[in-house]
Parts: sequence; C-alpha cells; structure tokens
Amino acid sequence: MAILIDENTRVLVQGITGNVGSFQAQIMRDYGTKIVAGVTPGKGGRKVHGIPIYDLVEEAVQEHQVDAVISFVPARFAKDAAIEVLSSGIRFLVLTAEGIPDHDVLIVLRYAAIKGATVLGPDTPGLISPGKCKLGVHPHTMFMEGRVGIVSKSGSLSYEVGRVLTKNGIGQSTVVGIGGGPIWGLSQEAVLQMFEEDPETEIIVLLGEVGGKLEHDAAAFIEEHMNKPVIALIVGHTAPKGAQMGHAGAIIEGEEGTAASKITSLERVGAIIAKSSLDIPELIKKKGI
Amino acid sequence: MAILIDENTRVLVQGITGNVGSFQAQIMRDYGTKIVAGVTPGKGGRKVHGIPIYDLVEEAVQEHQVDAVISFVPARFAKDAAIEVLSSGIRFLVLTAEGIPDHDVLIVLRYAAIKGATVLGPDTPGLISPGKCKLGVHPHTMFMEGRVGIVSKSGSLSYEVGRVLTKNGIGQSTVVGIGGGPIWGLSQEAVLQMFEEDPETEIIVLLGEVGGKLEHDAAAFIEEHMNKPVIALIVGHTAPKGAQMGHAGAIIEGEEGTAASKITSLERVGAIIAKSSLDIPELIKKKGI
Amino acid sequence: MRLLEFQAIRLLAEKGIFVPKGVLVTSPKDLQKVSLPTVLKAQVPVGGRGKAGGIRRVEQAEEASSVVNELFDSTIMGHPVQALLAEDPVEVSRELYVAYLIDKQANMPLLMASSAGGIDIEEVAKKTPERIIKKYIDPVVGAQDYAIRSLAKALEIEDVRAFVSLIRKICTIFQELDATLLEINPLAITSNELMALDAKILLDDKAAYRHQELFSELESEQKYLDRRHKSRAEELSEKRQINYVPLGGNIGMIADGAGTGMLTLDMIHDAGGKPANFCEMGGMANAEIMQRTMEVVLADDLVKVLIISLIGGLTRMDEMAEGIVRYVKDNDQSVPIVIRMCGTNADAGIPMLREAGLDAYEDLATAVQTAVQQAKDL
Amino acid sequence: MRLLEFQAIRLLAEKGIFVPKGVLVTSPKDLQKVSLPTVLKAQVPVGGRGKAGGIRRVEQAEEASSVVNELFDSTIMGHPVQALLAEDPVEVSRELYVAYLIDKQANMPLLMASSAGGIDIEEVAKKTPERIIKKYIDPVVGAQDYAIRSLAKALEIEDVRAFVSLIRKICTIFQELDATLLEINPLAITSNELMALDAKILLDDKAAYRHQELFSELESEQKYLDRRHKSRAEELSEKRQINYVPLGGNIGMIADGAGTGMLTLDMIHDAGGKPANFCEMGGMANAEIMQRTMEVVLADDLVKVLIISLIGGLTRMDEMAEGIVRYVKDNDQSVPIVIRMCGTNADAGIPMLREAGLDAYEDLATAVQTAVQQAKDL
Repeated sequence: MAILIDENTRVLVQGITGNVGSFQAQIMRDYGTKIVAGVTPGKGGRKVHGIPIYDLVEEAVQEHQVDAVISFVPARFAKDAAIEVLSSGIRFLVLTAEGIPDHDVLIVLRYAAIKGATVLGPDTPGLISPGKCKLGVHPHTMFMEGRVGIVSKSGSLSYEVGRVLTKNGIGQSTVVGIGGGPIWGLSQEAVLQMFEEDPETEIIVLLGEVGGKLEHDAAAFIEEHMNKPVIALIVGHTAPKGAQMGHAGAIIEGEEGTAASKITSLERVGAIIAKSSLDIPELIKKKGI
Repeated sequence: MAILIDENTRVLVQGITGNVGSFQAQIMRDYGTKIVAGVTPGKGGRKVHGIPIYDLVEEAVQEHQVDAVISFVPARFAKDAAIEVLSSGIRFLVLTAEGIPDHDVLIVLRYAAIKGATVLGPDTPGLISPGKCKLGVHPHTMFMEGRVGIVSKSGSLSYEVGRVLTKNGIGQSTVVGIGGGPIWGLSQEAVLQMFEEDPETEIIVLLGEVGGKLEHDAAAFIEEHMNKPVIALIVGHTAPKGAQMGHAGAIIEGEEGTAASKITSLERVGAIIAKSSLDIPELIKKKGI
Repeated sequence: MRLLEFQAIRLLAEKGIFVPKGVLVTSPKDLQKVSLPTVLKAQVPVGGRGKAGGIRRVEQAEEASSVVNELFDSTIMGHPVQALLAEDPVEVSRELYVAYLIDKQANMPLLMASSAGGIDIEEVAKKTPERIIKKYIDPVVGAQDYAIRSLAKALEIEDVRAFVSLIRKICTIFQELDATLLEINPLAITSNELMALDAKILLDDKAAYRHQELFSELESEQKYLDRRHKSRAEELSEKRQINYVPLGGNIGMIADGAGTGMLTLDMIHDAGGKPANFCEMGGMANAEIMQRTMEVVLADDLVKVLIISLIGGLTRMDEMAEGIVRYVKDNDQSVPIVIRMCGTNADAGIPMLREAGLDAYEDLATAVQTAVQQAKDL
Repeated sequence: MRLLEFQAIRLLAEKGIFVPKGVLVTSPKDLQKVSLPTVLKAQVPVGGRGKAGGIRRVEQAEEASSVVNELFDSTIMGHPVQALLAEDPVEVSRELYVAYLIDKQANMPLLMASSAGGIDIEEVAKKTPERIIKKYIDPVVGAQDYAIRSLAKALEIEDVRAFVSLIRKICTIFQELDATLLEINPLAITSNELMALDAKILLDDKAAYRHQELFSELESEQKYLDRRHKSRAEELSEKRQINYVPLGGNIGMIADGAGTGMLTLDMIHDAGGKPANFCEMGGMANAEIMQRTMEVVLADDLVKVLIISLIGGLTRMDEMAEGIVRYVKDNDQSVPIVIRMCGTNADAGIPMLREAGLDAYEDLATAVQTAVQQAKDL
C-alpha cells in the first residue's frame, strides 16, 4: 500500500453539503475514493452524489466503518467538528480549513494525541495516492501512479511538481501536503519516516518555502533516519527578507529562514537540491528511478 | 509481591513539611517504607527525618527514581500538586486530602488517565502492605502480614477490621482505602481484580457503607470476574433513610443505597455477608484460611 | 449547597437564560407587587412539592390572598413555607428536562436531557430509562456544540441554535460556579423561546472558598427564610460546621471516621441501645475540634451517655485525649463518657485520659456494651 | 495583529499588572500633560527602537520639547514616529524577561523567562541559550502554579507569590484574547513590585471574530497613528484584505497558492525579469476575489505586464476565468496579461478566457518567459 491511505480506505466527508465539500466529494468519489458517508448538521437523511448524509459523526459511525475523515468545515466551526471526529474514535483526520484560530488548532492537535489519532493539516490540500485514493483537493489529472513520494508545506507547489513529473512519465506513490499555516499536525519528519518505510516509495521529493526552520529539522531527520534519496526544492530564494509572502510559515526568521540557509542544511546531509521544479525529473532519472 | 506496592517501592512524600506530612512521613519511614524524597515549595535543600526536600517534583525526580507519591498537600493546592506529579511521569499517586473541589478532582483523574497513571483517592488513608510497605496513614500496629486482601470505602472501618483480624492471628496481604469522597480514582473493581490476580491474596474482605451503588457494581464484578471468596461487611443498616452520615458517599439514594439492598446484591453473587466486624475472623477460618 | 428555586432561577436569568417574570413573596403584603393571574410556588428545598400542594395557580386578588395565607401556614415535607415565588403563567407547548452534573460512576461531567420533562421525570427515569439521553463530556475539552446538537436532535428540537446557546450557558455556569448539579425541569418551549420554569442547582461546598461572596449571599438568604425548629445541638453544629445528624435516642456518639461511626451505631442498635445522633469529625480533627464536637453532642438534653469511638489513622489520639480532657475540665457535666481509643499515638492518649480520671477501652464491642448498659441503668 | 507598546501596556494594566504611570503624546502640545522627568518612547511596531534612538529620558521642559520635536521628525526603522509614550522613570533593581507564546515546533504553549531581561535578550538567546528557561504548558490543563514556581526559582525571584500572580494574569490574557505571543521585556523588579516596562503582544487575526470590539478599537488606533506613505495598491490591498507585498519591479504577479507564487517569482527573477509584487489569493478564491485582486495589483503604475499563475486545487479555474474576464470587460486597461491556467476545472476556464480574447498557457515556464519577454519589449 501507499502511505496513510489506499484503495480500501473508507472515508467520511465532514461538511459535505457546502459548496466546496460537495464539489470535492464528487471529484474524490469519481476518482475512486471509497466515500461511505457525509456529515452536515441539519442535513441528515438526504444524499449527495448518492452518499448518505448524517447530522452527526456518531450516527455515521454507527452505520459505517470509517477509517478517515476529510473535513471541509469552515474555520469557525472546525474545532468543534474536529473534536467530534476525534471523540468518535476515528484515527485519521484531514483538516482542509484555512484560518482556524491557533488556540483552537492547539487543542485539536493535543486532543488528537490523547486519542491516538493523526491530524493532517489544517490548511492542507490533503493527500493523494495516485490511482488508489484521493483524500484531498489535488487537481488529480496532474498525478499518476508511481514510486516518488512527495511531501510539501505548500499545496500548489506539490501540484506543480506532480504535474512536471507526470508530464515526464514519472509517477508518484503518495503526495502529502502537511499544511500551510503556522501550526499543523502530522510533521514533515513523520511523513519522511513513512516514505522511508514504504516499499512502494523509492525516492522522496521534499518541497519547502522560505521562512521557519522546518527544513533544518528535516535535514537533521534525513541525516539520522533516511536511506532513500531525497530531492529538495526550496522556493522563495528571491523573496526579500522580512516580507510575508502568503503563509504565516513563510516569514523569514533570521538567517535560519532564508532559502539559502535551508539549501545549505539540506545539501550538507546529502539531499539533492533542485533549482526549479523543471529540474526534478532529470534529477530523479539520474538516480536510476 | 502484594498489590500496587511492595518493599521495593520508592516513595516521594508531597507536602512533607506540614504537620501531618512530616508526622506521617516519619511513621512510614520507621515502618520500612523507602521514602527517597520529599517536596514542599520553598523548603528545598533542607531535610526532614533525614529525607531530602525539594521545591519541585521535577527536581526530586532528577535526583531519585520515584515509583509512587503520597500527597499531604491541602485541598486548595491539591490539584496543582497532583498535576505536577502526573506531568513528571510518576505513575502512582495517593491523594490523602479531604475536601478537594469535585471539579478539581475530575481534572486530576482525567489527566491521570491521559498520562497512564493511577490515582488512589482523594480522601483516602492510602494503602498498607503489612510488613512490606506503608503508603498511608493507617495505624499500622493493627495490621500484620498475611493473605487477606481488604478493600474499603472507609478508612476507619478498614482499621477496625484489620485490628480484629490481627487480634485473631489473621494477617493481610494489602489493605486499600479507595477514598471517602463523592468521586475517586482507583475503583473498587480494579482493586478486586488485582486481589484476584495476586498470588499472595487468598480471600478478600470488602467493606462498604450505606449510600451510593458502589456495592451493586462490586456485586456485578464479583459475579463475572472473581473466583476467590469475598466477605462483605456493609455498615449503616441502622441509618435512617435520607440522612447524611458523614461521607457524601453515604447518602441513601433510593432503594439502591440501603444496606439491605446492597447485602442482597452481594449475597446473590455468592459473597459471604458479615453482620459485624467481629464475625469476620470466624468467617475466614470457615473458609480454611 | 442546594439553592432555593428563586435563587437558582435568578442565577440563570443573570446569565441570560429566559425565565418567567416573577416576584418573591415573603409576607402576604408582598402580594401588592404581584400581577394576576399568577403561579405561587412554595420555596422549599425538596423535590415533589407540586404533588404536595406547593404550587398553586390563582386568578383573582381574593383567591390569591387566601392561598398565600394557606401556604404560609403549611409545611411541605417537613419544611414550613416561608417564601413563595409568584411567577407570571407561561403558555407552554412542550416541557423538556435538561441537566448537567458530575456523574460519580464515570467520573465525568454528564449532560442529560429528556423530551419527557415535568413533574414525572423520576418515573420516566425508572420506567423508561431510554427516554433519558446522556452525553458524557470530556472535562479537558469541555462541552462542544456537536454534543449539544446531538441532544437537540434526540429531543426533536426545532430551534437548535437557541438550544445550543442555552446549554452552553448552563455549561458555563456549571464550570464557573463549581456546580455539581444544574437541572432545569421543566425547560419549557413557549411560542417563541426556551424558558426555565424550575431549576435545581447544587454548588460544591468544598469549592466555597472560590466563590465566597456568592456563597455567603445565598446562605444568608436561606438562613433568613429557614424557620424550621432546630435544637440547640443542631444550631451549634451548623455554626461550627460539624457533621451532626440527630437520631432521637439517648446515647450520644462521636466518631473520628464515618465507617467506624456507622459501625458503632449499628452495634449500639444491635445491643439494644438507642443512638441520639451520628457525629463524625473527619480525618483532620484536632484537640479543639474534639472539644467543640463534645459541646455540640452534649447540647442535646436527651443524651444520657456519650460514647466516643476513636481509631486514629490521621487523627492523633494524644490530641483527641487533650480535647476530651479540656472539655471535661471546662464543663460541669454529669453525663457519663465511654471512650474507645486505639490507633495513632494511643499510647500517649490513654494515659492522658487516665490522669483526668477517664477510662478508655481498646475494644469497640466492649465500649458499646458498656455504654448501652449504662444508658439502661440510668 | 501586533499591538503598539502603549496598547499592550494598557491591556496589561487593565488586567491588574503594574505598569509605569504614562501619557500618550501624539503632538508636542500633549507635553503639558507629562510630568518631568519622563521617558519618551517612540511608538513604532518594531523591536530594537532603543538602540535606534527611539527611547529618550528627559529632565526639563525645554529639553523635553526639543526631544519631542526631534522624535516626531524622525523615522525609526522605516516607521515615521507619530506617537510617544511618556512614562514616569522607574527605579529598577533587576530586569527580567518573560513571555508566553505558541511554540510552533512543539505545537504547545510555551512559558519562557530569563533573568537576563532587557534590550540584549536576543543576544542572550543566541549566545547563552541556557539562560532562557522554558516550560511547555499542556493546553488541556493550562498553566499550573508549579510550572510558574519552577520559573521563579530559576530566576531567583524573592516574591514568588507576586510572580505567580503576574504570570497567571499573563496566561489568562493569552488565553482569553487568543494571543500568539505575550512578552514583557523588561519585567522590572522595583523596590516593592513587579512592573512591566515594555510589552509586545501579538493577537491572532484568525480569531478576530471572537474579539470584534477589541480588534476594531486597536486597529483604528493604529490606523490613526500610521502615516507611512502607502501606494494606491497597498491601500487598496489593505482595504480588501488581500495579501500583497510590493517588490518594486515591473511584472505584476497574482497566484492562487503561496508555493507556486514564490516559484513564479523565482522563475521571473531567474529569467531576468523584475517582479512588481507578490500576491496570493489563498485557497478559497472565487471570481470576485480574482477580479478585486487584479484591481489591486494593476493599481501599481509601475506594472508593465501582469502574470497570473493559477494551478487550482481548491480554486476552480472556471471561477478564476470568470473573474479575469469580468475585470477585463469592466476596465479599460492596456497592460498585457499573461495567464497560466491548469488544474481543477481548467477545461471550463480556458475556453472562457479564449472567448474573451485572452490566451492561457498550461506550462508555467512558458508563461513566465512570455511575461518576462513582454516586459523587456515594452
């Protein structure tokens, strides 16, 4: 199987009747994801794209086995909805919402730890295991089944790189967006570890941005725990120092946050540095994959 | 070994410089309990009865291996102190304080569950494994080493019964007071289970009071899980209905709380009913122990 | 502390929960402030007052006046009526039951509700427990809206938003005031809102120090309205916050633990004696508490013999002996005292008693038999 | 939102934390209200102002007046000084550092303190990190006193009670106001109390909806005092809450993701072009946001070419195309627009663009090269 999800993962979509939830649920279902149920308070008993809707997660899990939830619940209600999922005993939650207050995210992540559950996000596009399961909002035509694992802080950058790889006939095992906000659940290191252990993944592409010290931590992790080759692309080398370029994560914090310093760290531990998304297919091919 | 503690248990006394803490620490130490450290904020660096005192639990656990804590911290500060213990990774906490607000107890117990720790009490005399270890305030001359396990909601009643047994030459494996207040941590059922599994315990004495439905739960547990004989004494059969006789636990709640109804439940599942503490030695001897 | 209805209702109203318009009536002349028709509700701290005639609807002034006088002359389940809450009648379309409490089995806060609210809720709980909906709340995250929505659905509530807002308020009060029970029954659905028609609130006395102002205000209101006859011993025990339950017999009893206290009562009873009271000092008793407790128990003129049943764990027998001796020295009293003393520091305590001319038994049964015999002999 | 010092200090004072007596000076005539000697502190939202001359102690009226004028004429790290906080000087025996923040590595609230408080704290953190004491706080139980006492001990604080009380207040503010950072530096130990001499507070904009009144009050104060020169594009972006960073070049850029936005900038740069700005719409963009974002970016007169870099995941290309087409129809503009479009519903979006006479590239590199070439040709 790929990491985290596969063709057997049974999915509940939380917030399935909103514009985004309904639209994305249909795309995921059409892609082959096993969506067994949806939840929207007050809409229980109806169906969306043939998927049964419940008012409450507890009702859905009484009727269906649920392995994972993808939540399209808006930021203001996301904490309540996330705790509903975690309390019901479901062990994997993808939180797509952008703009959840940090204090709410803290509680959700801590509660997930207490409940032994994994939270991907918030502010994540989710993840896709091409050809098997899509638990996210990726433009899936840009991806194909294969042996490259991608982990990215930025959703859009992972699409771009997926697209370039697919154009060049290089498929992906799983593509994971860890989330664009200042705090998030499943860590980059945890994903790297899963790729290291996944027999279907042969090489990993790590995508980062200026700001934070995420990639320094990744470098330390790679040095200690990774045998598979890692190709890294850090965007934003032309960003002026101190400017906030979108994500709060992309604030340049001292020297550590610059693209150059991140690249140096990663190079030191043997990661292969891509200058642009366009270089990546060639770098992968050089590794004989 | 006995249940929960034995001669190797390394103990920290929290609140060791107060009147009660200091007095009881000395008695425990003289009894043979391995007290490795004490904690009282602001008194760090001194010694009590030769026991080193620290300001903080984190300091004590840096210097000593600690298996269990007995807390003599007053009710108002008990929650803070309990969370300090649980946060430090210690897995067994005896909370002697009476009068901790219920909301505080709730949080302490829930946090203990999160941390995988066991809390005995609050409002408990603690426990004693005669001849091995005393982690409590029992008048220990009333107890002797042997093979009877005692579990009691009331501290004083367990002393009384221990005394009667010891006078009759019948020793005890471990004597546990689960706590006199309305809510408490380690349950009667959990203690019964430990006695059932303890090779040093041959027979169990269950001591209860009017009020609550604790003994009904115990009866259900005995029926399903216990093979060893259980002798039960329920005091308060002369208590008038509705009168609060001390512990909040001893309020007669409908028919379930009466001594008669509890006795009926326990008799039904094969427990041997003692009419008074004085009957217990004879009942034990009848079982050939 | 159990709040009187008007106190509970006032507390809910202060937090923005809808309640009927009402006036507290503590004497017939307060009727001037009451608009008619009205519902007169006796303010007694017991359940079931409706069935006992404690709730009366009146339409006219004359009727109101006679009903008020009648109620003030009555006693409901042992409580003389000292105050009435006069509320405007409310058109009710449904009566619900909601409560938030600490569940002592699960050690968790519990949100509970039923669509079968009203005076028969206890019957409902007994006969059709499935009609009581329960939601345990994890105290480290508190009551989340989804749990409340789940209740709303089970109760078939239309205005879910109003219900969620109400229950959130209840949860906040519960948390902020250290309540152990907060019950609204009935919670009425009227034409346009959810309204609390009766409420029961228990506050945790152990947390009184965190809410001193509120507790003392509520307490002084209750004392003002409580005109039950109390014995001198009862009044003294309240003043000194000593756990004292009068039982009507002639053998006074003081214990240093609830368990041995009850065992002592059982033994007195089985030996043919009549306990005058139950009185337990708690594990933290010292000489002063011992002395003051004796003052309480011996304030009861019916007491012919006093048995003091001590088996110290936390309590130190030297301190207990000191308290007993002090009482005996300070008071010129003639009631014989039978003391059972053993446990922590009994070696020091017993000689102190002997020196003061008092005797002590190590064995409880012997002490009880002695006390019962003495009571019979007198 | 980053609070200005006087706002942060006022907030602390409201919650009972001691602060120096102070007056806000927004014009030289406010000096009348100031008692001398005083410390004049420039209210600019940046650290290190002390070293940049933004904090001045003055003794006499004449000196005060000239320093105030001097400060109002100055710019500190890019911020023209519009307001001064005039505070009574305080006798300080020790300067501490304390902060409560969300630690993004551990996903936990972090209580942090140092006995080496004052203007050199960043140096301390870099050179002697062991002098910064850290305590992670479990958010499900909050900051307990023992953790605070542990800090107090490490800082060798004598009045532990006062310190615990202060830190508790900080924790409460942090929690209640959705702060992500609350820092007091220095926290002064004076002869008889702990006093906050400077404070930095960051509030979470994502939680503004929970504190609307406070946020709008703080914001309007800041706007009133902020007289930096802003371009039309910047002003428009603030009004419309669009993430816009001017970069000074001539190729305008709009992206639907931060990652591809930065990649696009990098590519423009590598191809020899000069980005005019960074602008990212976020994952929830729709047609209207697209249109309004174009209005912002094209308000910059320096922009000669606009590149729109779209790779929809959550964003739908049909909606993006609609927004672009609407903008083009509504505005009589001559700046050439290069569009990169692929991803969700691009099959629907691209024909919409073509119909409006606009072209779209599927490949990002080609789009960038085209834009850079067009900018060079103009």
